[in-house]
Amino acid sequence: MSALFEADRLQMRFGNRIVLEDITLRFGPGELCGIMGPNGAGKTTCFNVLTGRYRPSRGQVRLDGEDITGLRPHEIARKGVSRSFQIMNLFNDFTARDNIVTALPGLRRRGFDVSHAVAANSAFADQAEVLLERVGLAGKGGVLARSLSYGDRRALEIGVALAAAPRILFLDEPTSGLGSDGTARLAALIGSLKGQLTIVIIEHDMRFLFSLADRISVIHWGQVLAQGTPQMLRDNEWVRNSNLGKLQ
Amino acid sequence: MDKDSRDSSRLVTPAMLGFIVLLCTLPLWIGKVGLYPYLGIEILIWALYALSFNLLLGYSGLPSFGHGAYFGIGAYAFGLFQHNIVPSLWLCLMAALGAGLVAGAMVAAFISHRRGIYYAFMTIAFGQVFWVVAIKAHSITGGEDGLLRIARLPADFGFANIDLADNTALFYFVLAIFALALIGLWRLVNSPYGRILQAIRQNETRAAFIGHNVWLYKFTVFSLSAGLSALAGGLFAMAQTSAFPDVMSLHYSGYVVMMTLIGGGLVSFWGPVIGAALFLLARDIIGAVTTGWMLWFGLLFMAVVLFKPEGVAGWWQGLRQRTAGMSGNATGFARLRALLGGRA
Amino acid sequence: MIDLLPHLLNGLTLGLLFALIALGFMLIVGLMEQINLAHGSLFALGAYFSFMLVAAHLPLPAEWVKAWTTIPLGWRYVTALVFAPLLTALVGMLLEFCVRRTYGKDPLYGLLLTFGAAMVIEELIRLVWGTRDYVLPVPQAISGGIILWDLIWSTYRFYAAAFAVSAIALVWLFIERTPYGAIIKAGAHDSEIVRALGINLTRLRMFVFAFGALLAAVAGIILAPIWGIRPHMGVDAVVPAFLIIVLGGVGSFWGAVSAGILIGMLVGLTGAYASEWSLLSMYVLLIVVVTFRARGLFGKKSLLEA
Amino acid sequence: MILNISSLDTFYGETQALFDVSLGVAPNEVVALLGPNGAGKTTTLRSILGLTKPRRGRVTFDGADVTDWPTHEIAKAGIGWVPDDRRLCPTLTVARNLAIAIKRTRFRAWSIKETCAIFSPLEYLMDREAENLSGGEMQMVAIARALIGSPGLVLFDEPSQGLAPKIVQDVLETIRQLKAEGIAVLIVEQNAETALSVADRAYILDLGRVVWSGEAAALRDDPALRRRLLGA
Amino acid sequence: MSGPLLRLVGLEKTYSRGLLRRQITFRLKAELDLAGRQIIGVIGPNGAGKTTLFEMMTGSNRPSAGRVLVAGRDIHRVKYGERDRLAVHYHQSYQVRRFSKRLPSFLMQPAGETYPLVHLFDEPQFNTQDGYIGFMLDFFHRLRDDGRLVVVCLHPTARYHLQILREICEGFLFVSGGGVTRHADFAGLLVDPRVRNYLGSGMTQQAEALA
Amino acid sequence: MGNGKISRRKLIKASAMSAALAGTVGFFGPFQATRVYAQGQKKPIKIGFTCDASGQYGDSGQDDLRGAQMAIAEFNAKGGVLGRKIEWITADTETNPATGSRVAERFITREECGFLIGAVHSGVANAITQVAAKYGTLYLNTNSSAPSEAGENCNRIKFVWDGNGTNFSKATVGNAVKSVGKNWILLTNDYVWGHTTSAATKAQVEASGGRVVDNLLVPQNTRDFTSYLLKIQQAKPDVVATAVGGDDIKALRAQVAQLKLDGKPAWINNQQDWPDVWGAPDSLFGVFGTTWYHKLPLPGVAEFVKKWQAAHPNGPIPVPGNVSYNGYMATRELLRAIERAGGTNNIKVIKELEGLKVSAGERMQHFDAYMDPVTHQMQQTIYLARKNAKPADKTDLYEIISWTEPKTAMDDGAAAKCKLAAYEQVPTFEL
Repeated sequence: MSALFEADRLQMRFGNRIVLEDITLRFGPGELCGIMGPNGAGKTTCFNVLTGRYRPSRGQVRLDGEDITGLRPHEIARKGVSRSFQIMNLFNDFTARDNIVTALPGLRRRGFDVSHAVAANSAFADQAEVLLERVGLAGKGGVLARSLSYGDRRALEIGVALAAAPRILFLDEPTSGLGSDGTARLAALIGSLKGQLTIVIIEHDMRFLFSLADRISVIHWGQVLAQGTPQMLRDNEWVRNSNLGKLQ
Repeated sequence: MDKDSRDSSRLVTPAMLGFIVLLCTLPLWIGKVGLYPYLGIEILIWALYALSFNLLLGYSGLPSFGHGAYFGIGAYAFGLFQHNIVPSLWLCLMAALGAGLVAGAMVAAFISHRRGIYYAFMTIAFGQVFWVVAIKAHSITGGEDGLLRIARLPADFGFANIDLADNTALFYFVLAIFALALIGLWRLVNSPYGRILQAIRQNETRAAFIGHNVWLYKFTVFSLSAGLSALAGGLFAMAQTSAFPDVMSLHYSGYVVMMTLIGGGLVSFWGPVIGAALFLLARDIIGAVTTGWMLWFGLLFMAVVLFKPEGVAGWWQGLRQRTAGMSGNATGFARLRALLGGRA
Repeated sequence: MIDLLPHLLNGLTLGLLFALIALGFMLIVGLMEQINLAHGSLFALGAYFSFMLVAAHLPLPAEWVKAWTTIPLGWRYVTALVFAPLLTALVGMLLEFCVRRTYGKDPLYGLLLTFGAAMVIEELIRLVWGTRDYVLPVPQAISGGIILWDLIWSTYRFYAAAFAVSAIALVWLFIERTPYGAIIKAGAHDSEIVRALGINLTRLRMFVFAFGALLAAVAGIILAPIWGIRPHMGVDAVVPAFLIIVLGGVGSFWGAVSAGILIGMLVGLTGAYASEWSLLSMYVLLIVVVTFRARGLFGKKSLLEA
Repeated sequence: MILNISSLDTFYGETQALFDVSLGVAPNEVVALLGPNGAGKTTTLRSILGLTKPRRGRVTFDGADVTDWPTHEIAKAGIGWVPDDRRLCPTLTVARNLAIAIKRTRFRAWSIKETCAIFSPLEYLMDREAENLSGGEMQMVAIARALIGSPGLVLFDEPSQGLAPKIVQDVLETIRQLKAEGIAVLIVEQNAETALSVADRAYILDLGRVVWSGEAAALRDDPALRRRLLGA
Repeated sequence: MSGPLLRLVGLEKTYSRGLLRRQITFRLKAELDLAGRQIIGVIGPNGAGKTTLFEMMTGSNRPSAGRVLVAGRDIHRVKYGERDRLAVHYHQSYQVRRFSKRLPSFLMQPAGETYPLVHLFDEPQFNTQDGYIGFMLDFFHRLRDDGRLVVVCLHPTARYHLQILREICEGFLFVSGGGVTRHADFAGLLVDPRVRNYLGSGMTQQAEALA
Repeated sequence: MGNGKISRRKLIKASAMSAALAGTVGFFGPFQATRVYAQGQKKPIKIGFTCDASGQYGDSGQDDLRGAQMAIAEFNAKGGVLGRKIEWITADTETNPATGSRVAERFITREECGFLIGAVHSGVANAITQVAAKYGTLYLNTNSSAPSEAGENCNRIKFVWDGNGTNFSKATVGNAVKSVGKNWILLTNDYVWGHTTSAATKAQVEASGGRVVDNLLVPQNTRDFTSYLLKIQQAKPDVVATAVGGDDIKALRAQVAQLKLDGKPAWINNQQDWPDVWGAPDSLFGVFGTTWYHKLPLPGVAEFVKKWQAAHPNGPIPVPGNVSYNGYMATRELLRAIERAGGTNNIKVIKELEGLKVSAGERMQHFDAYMDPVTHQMQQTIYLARKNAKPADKTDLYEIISWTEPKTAMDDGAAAKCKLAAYEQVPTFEL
């Protein structure tokens, strides 16, 4: 399977401190990949390097064979890489609809266009409505992002990431802070997206991850400790003896 | 479509139209309420300045605390162009706008990767540099004595040539430019460009990760704001028939921040206009009674920062919402917080 | 070289005075992450309070004032040096009471609030003492000149520089050697643990703010005989203080001291050799330094940046 | 019960970290709070101290409802805290780190000397800056600091982390001594074995909820139960 | 590759204080040769200098005397930015220390490697509940099988710590009293009275049961 | 052209014609037309005082006002001018040109003042002049002593009442070169007033056979002069001539006094304004110029001081100084000029003022004074003073050491620089 997105031997240091040592990852088209690891293992830093927030000290990131290492976040985003954030990063003073509209590639392309008002463009509103419905926020388009419930905000977070029409979507702990109902709703949402685009998820909730992911990478000390299907990972003896092994 | 989005897609909103029509009648009654036409000119100019400043503070969340520099640069550019190159109104105004754009772009190139307090620090430092240069370069700017004998050039429309020496005529001319700027800015803030600026204010990181070139937006909006401030400065030079360095000082740069905040620039397009009018009227009216008017204005400003960062416009909005049975908003605090960039 | 020496020495003393001005500002920025733009106004207040005491312009019954003037100037000066900063510290506490509401919010709040406060204090000064300027009388012992290398040097400047050095040293000792200093330092580093150790952070912050105000006032008293006392002297103080902090790096004690000396040297030398540039030089230095070192010379990452 | 928390719901911003957590600690009692990474153990301690105010539920300590007290008042009522990341002020010496913690409460006052007697290396570390200590040394200082504040209840967050086995025994011994003196101890550990060796009772948290509570001995002596609840 | 992968030659580090009368407050000496393709366990009391030793091995803390050779290269003469290509130190986040640099990087040697030869794990957190231990141990083995030298420093405070050490380590270092003692195997380790003292009675018993 | 009415009519006609010729559209007719008021004869005459109450020259501005008020009170006491009462208003110009412009606009357009009085800061004075010129309103610059005020920035509607830098230089320099020494250093505030003043001094020094060793430029807002003082000490000049103003001179004075440098070299300070001196009498040093002193041994001075003190019993300054004196003199001469002109027609009043001659007695100075019709500057006696070693009372700070005739002190370069607009170009009015 040819990889859509590849990270090749990434290393990232902040001063003396090595956060990523040697990360090699491959995500195929339509794959749903999970990334797990203990706290402070470098998962989020890994996302940040993959999506251009930081430039890696060494190594290469490729999208569809094209080297995108060291490009700035907006350049990478424009190539079809989208992400959500662990700590929610919404436009709080915008309505849910406006949050989505702001991320539409159509708006981005007309970023320096001042000849017309956003509100006058019904195509934007229509696209936003479709996306809102897709993430389960139909009818809530007019609510300020800050006034949405927590679960809705999580959904909107994904909606904004989706609005950029990505080829690959990185989700950083999408279930954090959600109760079991919220997690189930999110699992359904992500499940519905599966296969349509490549999705990479950092997750602490193992049940969630193991039930959804095609492949999982375990990251610790800035390295990929293990990689494989959920079943393969569960075969580890220590895993079987731990909480993780008791999942099912 | 609700009223807000209907308004935002309009080129001219009913409120704007009403406001401009009201202003058109101003020379007829301003004397009757104890004021004078020149004050009207000054309010319009400062409102234009505050509006362009609010493009940064309110819309993009960029705290520029040395903005007087560009206002001053515009004034000098207007005068110098008139004295040394061509005494044509249109070209002089273009020169003011251009000088502001260039100076703004120069500074923006240095600071557009920053945000929050450090952004503020750098804008202050650059503002001071321009101010010092304006005082020092007295062979060009006239230093403290100011650049004098700037003429109120006639407005040449080709078919007609209107003399602007009279305050009322100048008032209508400034009003025309103000109205154009008002319409332009309204369209700007509601266009995709303005939308993205607001997104950057609320969350710079997210804006970058959905593909917007944050640096470029910050750069362009700073330049644009500096350019428009300079245009206002050019009009000010025309109103005063001279240009002085004082408006470039830290104090005056602070005044425009005060106007914008007190008026409610953080939550409303109209905030800076309200603030500028309030500031200048208070100065004229209270200033006639006591020389310590700044004391009261300073206290008002402190109270606004502490209790009502949404300013007058926010207070008005809250009042309207309360009467409409909605809960008051607390977005001013959130917006002020968002000025630092995303640490909501 | 021989010509240069006096200017270097002058730059150094000037720098020490700048550092003294910045000291209180630095303390509040470093320990509370609050930009106190009213620092200059507190500086001015210190000067005015001391003038009131030294020159016996007191709002008291005439006979009391008369009795006060019989006390020798030296003693009045010393009294002023003690009480004027304390009075200013009270004002500082009052200010902190307002600023308190902005903790945990964007530092921009504090900046705007103290900008307003600066304006209010300056206007109050105008209201109370008028716009005219005053000269702070100083005791005989520290006025006059000393002849050194064929040049007359102002005794007061040596006194002021020595005072600045000892004030810097005292503040340093206070922070480094006393339990209060330890609490302040720990509080700046990690406010949570300090609270969990049973220390009242609200009081601590008020104390630090008052202490910063006190230092501003001390600087005001020391600078008053050199700069003169006038309502807008605050602006003359807060701008360099602000520059020094940004240049030295927010939160760095020695950063502030060395930036103060650096700016003093620069202003002193440009004053002597390229006088028309002396005012501009410090801004240019700041822009150059901050362009290459975003956090100033010795700055650490702080809350103030996002 | 000297400490009683009931039905605590705690949030970080919008994220709920504790769901309806209740527990109690009696004087002369050591209670262990166990659970995997991210279960909410540290959050529980923060809620007790008022560092992260619970949105719902009450915390009472020593007979007073301290839920709405400011943190320093709660600490002054007699709660000592050994945070998991030690949180010493790096630029202060050990002696000064300890000095700022001295406070009077209604409980017994520990002297610096006494704490040095527990951790013998402390004596030599007194004038070292905290940033130059090794992890284990920092941990000793952090524990000593909590004791110096004359606590009636000590909250230990991962006390064994980074300590040599012998020192861990010393810490456990200290905990027993505290208990003997009538001081309550709440100990958070990932290393269940260590905690259970001193604990009287235990609570197990998972995903912000109490999933099990009971006698520590039950967990200690029943490997199957332990395995079921805690793994390995 | 000839010879041992990691050589500590006359390595010594002293810290002292006092301006006039220098008083040595800390001293650590080490003379060691360690081959690649093995996992070494390191134990020792708090403050004995394990972290300092690791820092010297990775070239971040300059020794007072002696040299650290990784694959024959003196790591302290390798460019600062490339030292981690020879030896890398995985430490806990709150222990980051800064060290001064003496020479500019361009005067130094390149590392000549792309992936570190020596991996030093400083107190890795082993949590039995989340199941990551298995992946970690697999990883150690993978590194070893790849010819690298893996050094794991751990305070065995629970039974399974001892188990892990016994299971994966092919040699032990005991850092204590200013020196480094080498033990070939787990049983040998337990013979050392200083080690027994370090472990305390409880842990010693458990260790003996395992051995 | 003696008749203002004719000129006005002519003007309107001319502008209307030119408008027609150019095919332009005037929105609102030439304002001259709107500014003609056929008012009743008994309407009060209104004067606007553009005096700083805050900012750098707040004190001076208020002292200026005190003198002017006294003049008005005198006239009102005897029934006003031409039977019309005199009203006055004031507003704070904040030592700020932008505010000055606005206040001037307000006074002229809103308050319908035909006459503006007051200025200390040359920037503010220029701003007001520009506004006043637009309306033809008369403006009396009482206390701004930049030579440019009566030079390149002169105006038909503006009259300057203070002695300027050049006057003072001319009065002091020649004498000092002869009696003190030939090596001079100039200490110059780095802005227009400083530069023009220093240039005048330099010319005088060189003309008298002296040599300017160095000209040290002091940026405005310099608070610390030590580096300049060190340079001066190193250069060892005979005389230091300063052109340092405002707050800066106060700081400089304090520092020179501190250093006890006030003995040698000799210091020549251009001018010292009384409100500045009153705050800091201890730091007076060197030789300096003034136009008036309240203890001049001339007839009328003592009475004037008494009257002034009666009018302002609790003022911050106990005696009138040169600033208050200038305010008084300017206002009095304006009112007299209106009286002579027989009305408030601005052109007529301008012409009266241009021909103004004031006897020494009226002026309370040693020599007769006159208004220079070419530069619109009052040519008057220039006094040299130094600190009084044996003061008679608390206010006796000066020792007047010499006085110079107006002719000698006159700035002969000014006439060439000053281009007054023709009367026809001045909008006329009668209020």
